[in-house]
Amino acid sequence: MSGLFASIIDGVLVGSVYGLAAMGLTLIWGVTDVVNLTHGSAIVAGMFGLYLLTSTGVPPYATLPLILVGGFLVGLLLYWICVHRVIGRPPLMSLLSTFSVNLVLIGLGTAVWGTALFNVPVALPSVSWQRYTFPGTHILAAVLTAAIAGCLYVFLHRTRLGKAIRAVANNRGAAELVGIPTTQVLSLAFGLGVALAGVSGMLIATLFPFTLLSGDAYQLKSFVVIVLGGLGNPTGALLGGIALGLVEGLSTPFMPVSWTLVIEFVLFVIVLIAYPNGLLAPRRA
Amino acid sequence: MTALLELDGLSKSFGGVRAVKGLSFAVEDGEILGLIGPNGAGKSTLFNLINGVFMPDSGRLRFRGLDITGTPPHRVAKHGLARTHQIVQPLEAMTVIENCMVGACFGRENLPRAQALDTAREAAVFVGLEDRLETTAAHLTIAGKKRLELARALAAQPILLLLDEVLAGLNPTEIAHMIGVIRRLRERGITILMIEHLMQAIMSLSDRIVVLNSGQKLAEGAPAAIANDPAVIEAYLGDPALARELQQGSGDERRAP
Amino acid sequence: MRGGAPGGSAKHAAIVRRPFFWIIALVIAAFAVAPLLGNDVELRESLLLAAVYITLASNLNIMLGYAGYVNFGSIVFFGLGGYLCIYLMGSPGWPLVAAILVAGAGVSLLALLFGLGILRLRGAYFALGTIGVNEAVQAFVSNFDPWGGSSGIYLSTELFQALGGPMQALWSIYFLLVAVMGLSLYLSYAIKSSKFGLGLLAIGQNEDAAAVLGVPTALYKALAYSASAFLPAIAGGLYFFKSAFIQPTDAFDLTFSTEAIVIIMLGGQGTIIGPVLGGYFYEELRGWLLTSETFSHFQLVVAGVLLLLIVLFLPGGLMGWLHGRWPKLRRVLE
Amino acid sequence: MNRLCLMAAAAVIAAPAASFAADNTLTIGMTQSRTGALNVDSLAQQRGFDMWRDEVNAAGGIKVGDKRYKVQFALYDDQSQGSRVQQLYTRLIVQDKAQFLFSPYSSGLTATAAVISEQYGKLMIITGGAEPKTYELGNKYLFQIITPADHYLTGAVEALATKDPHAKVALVYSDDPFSKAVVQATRDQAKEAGFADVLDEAYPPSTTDFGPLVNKVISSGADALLGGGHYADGATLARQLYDQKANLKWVTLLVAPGDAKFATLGQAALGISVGSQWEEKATFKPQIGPTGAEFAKAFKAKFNEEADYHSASGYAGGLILQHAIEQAGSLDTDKVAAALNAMDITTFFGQCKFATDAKHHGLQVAHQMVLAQWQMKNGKLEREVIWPKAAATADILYPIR
Repeated sequence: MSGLFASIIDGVLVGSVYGLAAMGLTLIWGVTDVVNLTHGSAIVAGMFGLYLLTSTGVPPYATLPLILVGGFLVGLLLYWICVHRVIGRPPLMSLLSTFSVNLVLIGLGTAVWGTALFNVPVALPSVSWQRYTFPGTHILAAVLTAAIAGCLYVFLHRTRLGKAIRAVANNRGAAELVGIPTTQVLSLAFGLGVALAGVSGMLIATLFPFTLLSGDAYQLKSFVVIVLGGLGNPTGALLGGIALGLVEGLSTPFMPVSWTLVIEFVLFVIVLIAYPNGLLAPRRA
Repeated sequence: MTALLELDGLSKSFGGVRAVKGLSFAVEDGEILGLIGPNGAGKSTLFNLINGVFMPDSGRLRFRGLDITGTPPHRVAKHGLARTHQIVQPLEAMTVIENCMVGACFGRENLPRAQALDTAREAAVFVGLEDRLETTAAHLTIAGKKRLELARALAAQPILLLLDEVLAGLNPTEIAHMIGVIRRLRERGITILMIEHLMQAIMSLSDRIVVLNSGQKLAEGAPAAIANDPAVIEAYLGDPALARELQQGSGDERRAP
Repeated sequence: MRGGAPGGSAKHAAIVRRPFFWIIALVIAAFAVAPLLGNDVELRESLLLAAVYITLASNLNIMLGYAGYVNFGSIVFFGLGGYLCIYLMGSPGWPLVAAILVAGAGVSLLALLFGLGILRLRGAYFALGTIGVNEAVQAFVSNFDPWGGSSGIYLSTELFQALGGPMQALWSIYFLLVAVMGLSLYLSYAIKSSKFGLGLLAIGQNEDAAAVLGVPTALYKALAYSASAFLPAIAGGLYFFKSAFIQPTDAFDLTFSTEAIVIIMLGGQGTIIGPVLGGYFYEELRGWLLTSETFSHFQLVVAGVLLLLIVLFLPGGLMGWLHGRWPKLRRVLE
Repeated sequence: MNRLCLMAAAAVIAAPAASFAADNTLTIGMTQSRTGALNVDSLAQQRGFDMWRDEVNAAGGIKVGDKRYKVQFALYDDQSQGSRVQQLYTRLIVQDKAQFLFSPYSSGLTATAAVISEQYGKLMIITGGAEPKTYELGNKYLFQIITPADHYLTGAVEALATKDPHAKVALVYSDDPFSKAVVQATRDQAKEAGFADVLDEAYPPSTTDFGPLVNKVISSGADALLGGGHYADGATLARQLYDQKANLKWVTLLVAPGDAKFATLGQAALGISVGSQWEEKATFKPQIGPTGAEFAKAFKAKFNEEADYHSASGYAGGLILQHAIEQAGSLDTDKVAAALNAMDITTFFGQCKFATDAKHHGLQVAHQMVLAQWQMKNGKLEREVIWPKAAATADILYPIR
């Protein structure tokens, strides 16, 4: 019984980080209508950002703001390279343009680093309960995720810029009519989405070792998360992430773990078909 | 005359907003029935209910005595009911003739593809698109797209045609041409239910008029009677220009462009 | 407004009279004969992969190019077909032809069931749904013990004896795959010139308008999805029979279906000859990149840059470019 | 950036090298996973091949009768994907006229390549595919240099039995063909040793978070964990076992701890053991070729990296093929195959002998794996051989926590 409880807590902690990873993807989708297939690479870039910065002596958590800013700039660049020209075109175009840039990024990364293993040890005190232990890195990652999600919420709902982003997400044409510079807003949202992915990668890298190809698994998980939380809904993504963490945490004690993936993806397809706005959104007529 | 289409207590709400409330009227065989009313009166919603895009919350729809309530649009089309859209919906990458062939293939006659070509060409010629047959729909002018909407509906060889503001956005010459087309349609025996904001045109074309206001039927009758109905004028007072047009339209039929 | 019947029957005469029918026949003949000249097995292996790519792309094109639905997980048909075929040939010991036919029919049926569910989704939602189906099936098969779970199924190489020994078997498999490719092209062509195809194209342009015009959209989409599963499933059976080995990570590898999409883009969406050009050039390009000492380390980068340039500057693909350059070609090359 | 420069240099050197294919040249074909998930191990294996080739050529080539043949490689990138392997091996055989083949890295790719080599009747030396199933399909020309999968954890079971004959064991392994084949054998070996099997779990290879699974291990009350899979998963599992203080007395994982980079896990690596095909510190008396120490030194000098067992198996594969060709005195496939079938020899890599019965032809039956454990030596993590006793360089560290 206590094992189940421990799994639930662990699921929530790690799930919130999945949620952060998905937040960037869903923000970009909601605002620009682009499914960003460079998402996995952005997460890996955050991981390598942590590795490279800490190896020059920067304390692990001090890399967060650096990666946030760096990710934002990279995101802006990506927007102008592969997204701007396909805005408003059929979904296939943006899927392929971001996919091709992802190929380039992975290709360059393989040439430079190979697919070897990297590990960034982070020493933090952990919390123990009965026989189970919750590492400090997991707890801090969840706390930071909650803080970032909170900031994002405030930014989107309380600031002029955030409101402009939401207006463009709701109706690009109308936003343009009332004088919102949509192109700037689109590129900004893309940059922000990539920055969030980078930060999530950085946090994940404090928890687990990684390779250049780790991004694929997290990108796939992000898809599941945003479907659970509602497409285009950043706050929903956090809850979706926690939901996914709970699925993993709750199923493990009761069944072979190899079935977890089956459950995840069957759930994914069912939710996508039955609740396209996410489990949490009110069902509209 | 027998009722071709009967609406019986039709209602539809969207998230608490009642767009159509208990609406009943009938379209008689062979007539042109005009449907007017201020913006937001529920006219286009009504069209979407009739051809099955929306499912009514309550009420029945009968077409040639057959209950078609809740029938999906593609089956409604097979019964001989075709429509045009207020905002044109051309199949952009396809040519004019191909657009019309879709109408011919999947409309009332359900023609095989090989036979649909001639029907399609005839429909396109009928609306005056004869020198645009191989043009892709995306490259047509707005007037051309309006004609295409009509041609595509015609190619389905409908019994009842729903026209949703086919005159909106056209210049006077184009309007005159389109009115000619509609008149000739009626001569062919096609029954027409049309929404139109251009009062002079609808007053002159229609045999009867139904006025909608906030989803309910406000009045029904001959154009002249409608134009002088105090309740109708009252409803249009929110839009004085329209109200003026309403009166002028019925006053002198020849002034219709 | 009655249609003129006389003109119609002439049109109906036969697809065989049209020049395009013979262009397809020429493509198939070229594939079949080229490696025979000089007994060039290296060319055969390269063309074999091209034929698989063309089969996948051509069938995917029915959903993607005609109906406008981006099926990102189309590889699930190929993988399931492979599994069904290998399984039937293994312990029950079915002959190859029976196994591939049952695999094709079975997967088509399954696609119809999947399709009724996920075809309610549109645009990027549908694309995600197809990825989800592929991943769910892969995860399930990895746990499905009758199919060897994650270890997959190995076929005894002795099975090649039935086709006249290993060397002869490779030729037989090749010709069968070329036939499957040919059937795919004719299927694409037949659908495109049929009423069904007209309906699909209408759906691809504007699904709501198509429904109002009388196109039974749900049925047509499900049929197209199911039809586009049949030949890829057979190709999967042949392909994995050739490997004599199947495991979930190979069978449901998303990169394969992404490659099929890239090929369609390269050749031109919605065209029939597009997947042929795309598949051939893609295979040549990839083959060259992989075997080039200088580029093989950077082949992902080269492939990515090329694809990006095509998407951004040549969205109609090779066929779009050709049609734009010589508009008269439109009548001959579809 | 180093790698980039290296590759550019390699490209420049390789281009002219390929062009002077004289009569007295022997071509060996293979694919390498230059891109994709298998990149690291495949590169290590390739370096073993390359080093063997360079040394042979420096010594004048392989002696066949009274002629000497220089060795040249035909080499392509398989992208770590099965879909291209058959095409590329066909190309190697047909276009590049490769006389002999080396296997790609990994069991899956090897199984796919083996179909082609058999169909064309080419001899393939397998250094990177441990899964035994491939050899049960009636082949004639496959020869496996490394110990097959069923013995990867044998040493771990034996070593553990000396410390705790009634250990409660958790089998936690990746759900892939290789790891499953390993654990299938381990399950029986553990039972025979008298261990209690308290948990038996296959996790998906793409697993990113082992938290719930580690909790399940803790709940099971296991003393020891045997299993793992490949790189990322094995390293993550090791780190989470440490982070979540699973307090296991014994952990043996496949593959991952065999890599020098495993030491970057720091404290989490301490005490973790790995079934290894070869360790620098293991001392075999070679009948042919260099000693282990000589090999390791030369490797370090050439590539500026420590040799791991993938590199060693690659090099050993070359040595064994060379020896067989010299014994046969011919380049004829059947004659060389006969020499290999009759071979029983020890190199720096260990003993080598192949099964010759039709049902398991080519399976390695003599090579012994060693068990290596990460131990602290003078404040530095080092991999020590702890089993078998005869080859041990250090005592077994038990319990590890």
